[in-house]
Amino acid sequence: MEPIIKIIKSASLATIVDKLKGRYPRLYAPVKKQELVELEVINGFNDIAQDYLLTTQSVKKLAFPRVEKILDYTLQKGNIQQQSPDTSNFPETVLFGIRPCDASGFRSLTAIFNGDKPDEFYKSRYEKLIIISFACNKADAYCFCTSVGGNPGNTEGSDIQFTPVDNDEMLVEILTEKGKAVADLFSDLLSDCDKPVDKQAYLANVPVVFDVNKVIDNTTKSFNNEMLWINQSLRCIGCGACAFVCPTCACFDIQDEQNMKQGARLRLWDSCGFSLFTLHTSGHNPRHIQSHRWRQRLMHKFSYMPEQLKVVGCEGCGRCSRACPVDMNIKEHLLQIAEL
Amino acid sequence: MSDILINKVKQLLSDKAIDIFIGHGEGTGGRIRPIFVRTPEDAEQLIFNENCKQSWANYLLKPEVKAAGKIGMMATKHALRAMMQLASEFQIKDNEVLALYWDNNELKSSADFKEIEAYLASQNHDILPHEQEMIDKLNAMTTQERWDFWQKEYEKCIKCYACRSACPMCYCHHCAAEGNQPQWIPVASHQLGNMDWHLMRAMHLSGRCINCGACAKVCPMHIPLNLLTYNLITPIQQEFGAIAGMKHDATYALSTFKTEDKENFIL
Amino acid sequence: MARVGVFVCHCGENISATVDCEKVAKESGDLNSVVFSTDYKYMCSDPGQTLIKEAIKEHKLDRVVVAACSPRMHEPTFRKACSEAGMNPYLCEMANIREHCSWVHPKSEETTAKAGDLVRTIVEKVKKNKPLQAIKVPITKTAIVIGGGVAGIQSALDIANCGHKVIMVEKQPSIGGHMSQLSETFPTLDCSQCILTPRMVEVAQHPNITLYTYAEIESVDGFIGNFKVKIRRKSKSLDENLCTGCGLCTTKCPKKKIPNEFERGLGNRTAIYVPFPQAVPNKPVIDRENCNYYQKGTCKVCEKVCPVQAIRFDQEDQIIEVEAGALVVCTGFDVLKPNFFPEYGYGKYKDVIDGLQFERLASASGPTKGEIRRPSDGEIPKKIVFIACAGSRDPAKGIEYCSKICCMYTAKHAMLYKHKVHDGTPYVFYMDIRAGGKMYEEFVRRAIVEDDTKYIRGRVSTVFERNGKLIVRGADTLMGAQPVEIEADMVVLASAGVSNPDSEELAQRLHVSYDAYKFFAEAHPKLKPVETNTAGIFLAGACQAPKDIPESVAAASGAAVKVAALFSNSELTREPVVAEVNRQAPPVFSTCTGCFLCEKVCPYQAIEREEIKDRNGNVIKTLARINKGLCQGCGTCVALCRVKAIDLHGFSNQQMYSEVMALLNF
Amino acid sequence: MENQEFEPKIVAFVCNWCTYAGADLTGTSRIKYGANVKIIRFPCTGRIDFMLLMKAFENGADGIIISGCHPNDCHYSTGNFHARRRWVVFRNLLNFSGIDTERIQFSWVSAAEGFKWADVVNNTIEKVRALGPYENYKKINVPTLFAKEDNNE
Repeated sequence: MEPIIKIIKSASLATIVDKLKGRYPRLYAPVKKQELVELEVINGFNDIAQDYLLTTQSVKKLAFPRVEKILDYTLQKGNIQQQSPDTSNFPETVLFGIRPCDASGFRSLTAIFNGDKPDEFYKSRYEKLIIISFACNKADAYCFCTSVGGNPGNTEGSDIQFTPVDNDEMLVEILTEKGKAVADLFSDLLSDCDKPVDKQAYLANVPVVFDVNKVIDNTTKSFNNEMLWINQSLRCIGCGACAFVCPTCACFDIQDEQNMKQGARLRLWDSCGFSLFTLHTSGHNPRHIQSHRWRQRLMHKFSYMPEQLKVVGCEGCGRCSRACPVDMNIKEHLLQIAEL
Repeated sequence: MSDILINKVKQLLSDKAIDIFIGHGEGTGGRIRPIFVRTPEDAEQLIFNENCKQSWANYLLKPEVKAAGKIGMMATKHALRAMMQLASEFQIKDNEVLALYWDNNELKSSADFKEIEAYLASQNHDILPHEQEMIDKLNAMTTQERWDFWQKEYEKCIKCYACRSACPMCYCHHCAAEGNQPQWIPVASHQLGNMDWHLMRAMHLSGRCINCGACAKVCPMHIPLNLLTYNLITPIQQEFGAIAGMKHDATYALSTFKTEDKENFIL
Repeated sequence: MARVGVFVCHCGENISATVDCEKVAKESGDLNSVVFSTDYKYMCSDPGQTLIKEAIKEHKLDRVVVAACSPRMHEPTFRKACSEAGMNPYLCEMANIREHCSWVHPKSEETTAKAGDLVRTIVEKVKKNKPLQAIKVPITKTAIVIGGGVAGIQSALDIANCGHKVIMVEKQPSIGGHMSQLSETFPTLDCSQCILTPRMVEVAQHPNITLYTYAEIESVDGFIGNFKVKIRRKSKSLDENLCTGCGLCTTKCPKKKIPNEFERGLGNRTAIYVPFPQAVPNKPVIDRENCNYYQKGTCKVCEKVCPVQAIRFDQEDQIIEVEAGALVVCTGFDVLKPNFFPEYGYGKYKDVIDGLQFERLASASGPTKGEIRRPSDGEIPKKIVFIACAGSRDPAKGIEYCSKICCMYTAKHAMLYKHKVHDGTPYVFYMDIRAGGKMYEEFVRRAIVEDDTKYIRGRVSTVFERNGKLIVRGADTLMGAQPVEIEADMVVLASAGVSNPDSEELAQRLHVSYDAYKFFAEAHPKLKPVETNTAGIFLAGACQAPKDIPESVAAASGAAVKVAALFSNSELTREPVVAEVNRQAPPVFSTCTGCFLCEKVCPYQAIEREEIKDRNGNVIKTLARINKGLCQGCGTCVALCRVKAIDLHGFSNQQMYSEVMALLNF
Repeated sequence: MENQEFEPKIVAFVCNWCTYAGADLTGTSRIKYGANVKIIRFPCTGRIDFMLLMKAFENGADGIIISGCHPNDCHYSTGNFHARRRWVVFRNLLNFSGIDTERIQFSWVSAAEGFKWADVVNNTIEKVRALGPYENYKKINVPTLFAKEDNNE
């Protein structure tokens, strides 16, 4: 639908949150927890972090949880009962105050999960999400959304987007029908936008550092450039921090947890950075060293996904770089590849 | 300090005394990152200042680094202790790794375990005051309060295993957490899976932890994991007289015993 | 999928009295993988075992759980039965529903439920059992006999006569033990020396026996069939090969007033000495603590007089290492220390002596040449009081047991006394007379009737001196606890037999168990009386508990047979409960990291290093490997291994984990 | 039902040579003890993996008994000494993590101590009964026990 543009007083945000909370008990917003900013169910406006760049973890956990039960079973002799969780009953969930790069990240996840045959769990959860994003008015050295096709005011994936503008006012973009229905809850607080607002002027400045098409081309060509990958990943310690905070990483593991009488089949986050990710039962590991795993990570996002799913598997949020224990800055590495 | 270091490394590399040097470099936004120097020219990127407290000992066993040839390393006190502990577990040999370290503003280099041991013996290895304070604070709590404290921390864990990857002592190529015959530790990053993992790790590090703090520093969820292993350092020292990483030929505290070991808790 | 059979035993009514066995069997049938379950009156009986064997065949069982008594009792029985039915015996496990359930809980729903829990737990364990093959280890056909008393002598001769090599290690300068100190022996009154000495000589001359006297066990490593034993040969300060045993040195030695241990202090010896005239070997040793040369630096008289220059003052202890397949421990006993009885005046009054001292007085080769003369003045005592149970059966003194031999030797002493001092009167204070044994009761009767020994049933409360007489005050409980006072010339205490002072240390060195009194513990009090819990180490004689000569000899022969049986094969079959370090295909080879923290934890030094090499011989990895011959299966390394690279057959990680899960989840 | 006394679930990890045999002797001597203690047999206390203790609590044990040979009596001569050291450390860790070490009873029970075994068991039952069910573990979110509503995230 054609976006509806409105203006709202920043002071009204608390009222909006109250109204949303009244209608949607599962209202998630960034919450400050010591060093972390986490997306959590809030009780009221005061719970929301006042000053944050991004949540530490991405929002993907709301559609692709860390631990997702996909099957229940009971074990009785000669009688094994199975039951899948009812995916039609996931509650409606509002994500309030997330960033544009998070909202647009669902594009990659949707391409992966719903590509050929929709993944029931992901699909049902994602459909129940109402995404109210806040455009970014600041960025840091790790941000590079503009280099991968995004921008601080990107509305893709959002149902409503708020952008702080002058005079304690916020620009409200109602982007989807879903967004419109939600905005009706606080339509009394919205005023018409009498003059055109230059949204761009209020957004953070995120310079473009590389040409993403160059990255795509060069990555694809560099599969056999062993030294490139070794040198880039020499300091990689092979943890899963980057994959787990990434809004688009979608690899998972399936595990059964059971005791003698019952069990559950779980879908769990996994990471291609782990040495055991590709380990065969035979003992053979096709990606036996970390550089191969690092190559896989970049190839997947910048070669395979663009080729097969027609999306770049990166939103430029920079979370992986921030979370990396050894300061592997992906922006640097991509720039190096672009300049090959 | 950086200049002295750079010149030394340049010389070592041009003399072919080492093939690769692991040192501290400038990272993003003031962070320190490990850098790997293979040529005298690249040595210019090395820095050393008061922020360079990180130990890079966990790279000593990384296959790609080992494949580069003879390793030199800018070693903090903790990195040296990690080397000694690794040596006592037969993971590195005498004269295998050339360690550079500052001794009273003098840059020393040694690959000799005896020399390194002598240096370590002259240093203080206590955990930091604020860490001890935190441990004391936790120990002053009731059992239930401690349980609640840790459950809250474990809940944050996403099982990225950065703690394991950063730890110089977590070098097992097939961690018990990945053993599935039986599945000791639930793979899932749920409350139980997280708690099991952290307790197991702490137990496996008991008597081996060299209190470098890497596990906590790298945790993207800021869980104070180091407290779990640090808390065991004092009792192990007091009860068994053992400190990890001081001697290359030390006997592991839990590989041995004394007939008079404490048993006041046993009926 | 495993096919498990569950067999619930009633054990007559031992189990079924409190556990509903039928219900346990029926409910076990509902467990996953259980394809057959039944209950039966006596599973261990022939028909019971047949029932199991037939069920294995009929229901194609590949796992068996017998819910019955303790596996320590019948595990071998049922494993054998399963094996006979064509199943791997190690796929059979037992659930202990008798000792750990029916006998310790009242008849109730809970007791039945617990039995069910135990069965379920073992069913889950057995599902993870793997077929195991018994381990074969070679046997060194040499036995070490520790102790050269009558038991050691008997054992050594029996083993040697079977054609096997024996090494005898005796702590004292001569073999013979306590029996060589005795005058005559009950119930036949034959001379102890006369019957023992020829056997001592036989030991010394036997081509299969190597005798080390004045020697002790330094350490024992290894395991059944393959022990490595270090023996310390204490310096005798003598070249035994040169010494002819002429005895000149012992007569010339200036230190002549050293209390003679063999005579229990009733006689003296020199610093260089042979403990007794019939000693084997009959060659002297220098007691360095009492030797002028060693203490003061001058003397060397013995060296000067020795016609063959056999004295070696600079001789040092020698440690020799020997390999052996079995050990027989015959270290004997000790007699309770005299300071134990302040109320009896031992040590205070010279004429209060113990039984062994009396033996020396009565011995023809003793300090009095066999005449009963009291130590204080050499007078012949006219009245002797023998006090039985001096220390024994006295919980207040910490010795609850009966020393068993005292009743008999006290009767013998009374008899010997009467035979030598016809006008003397022997009194015996006793608690009970225990004379079970061939001709024993008759012997005691003879002492009472023929030799007129006055037996008074009652305890002696005190012994004190009055006008040169020893006043023994006690009570006659057969006369209504009437006080009795006897003016005696000598008092003989039948002191309790106790374990040797160093028995605990030796037990720890040998890795064998010992009881609260520090006597060595047999593997089973009835059925394995000469075995210890450590395979390949056997016991005989009074090191287990006080024993008389026939018993010691019988046990010694029993132990010898065990050794001979062990040596009858060239290989030994061992339980395959051993640890193993996993091995995988390259490039992993094993999950073992080669940290070798396990190396020091192993009590048996069973963990070795294996180098994995590439084609060019370069070492790729160094891994731990378990020596199956040395491993005893304690599993301490398994629990220590961080990566779980080591596992223990029979008690594997999977098995133990399954047990915990099964026990708690239902 | 509500008035009924709480019957704790207690798992006993014991070595084969001393405590298991001691418990056999308790049986042979017909000494009674509570039926809520169930024994798992290990070759040696040295074999007892601390992970198994964690699993026991996780799977609903309210208390744990660990028992083996007295010092110097180990069938394998030193397994119990090694185990003892591990327990010193493990107890410390558990305590620091807020796990109630009061619920774990360590003891030495020899093959001759049938009475002691019954005492250890009965005292532990009493102690754990007084402490009540181990609720902390029962409250932990385990997927197999996830409630019907959506707990995932």
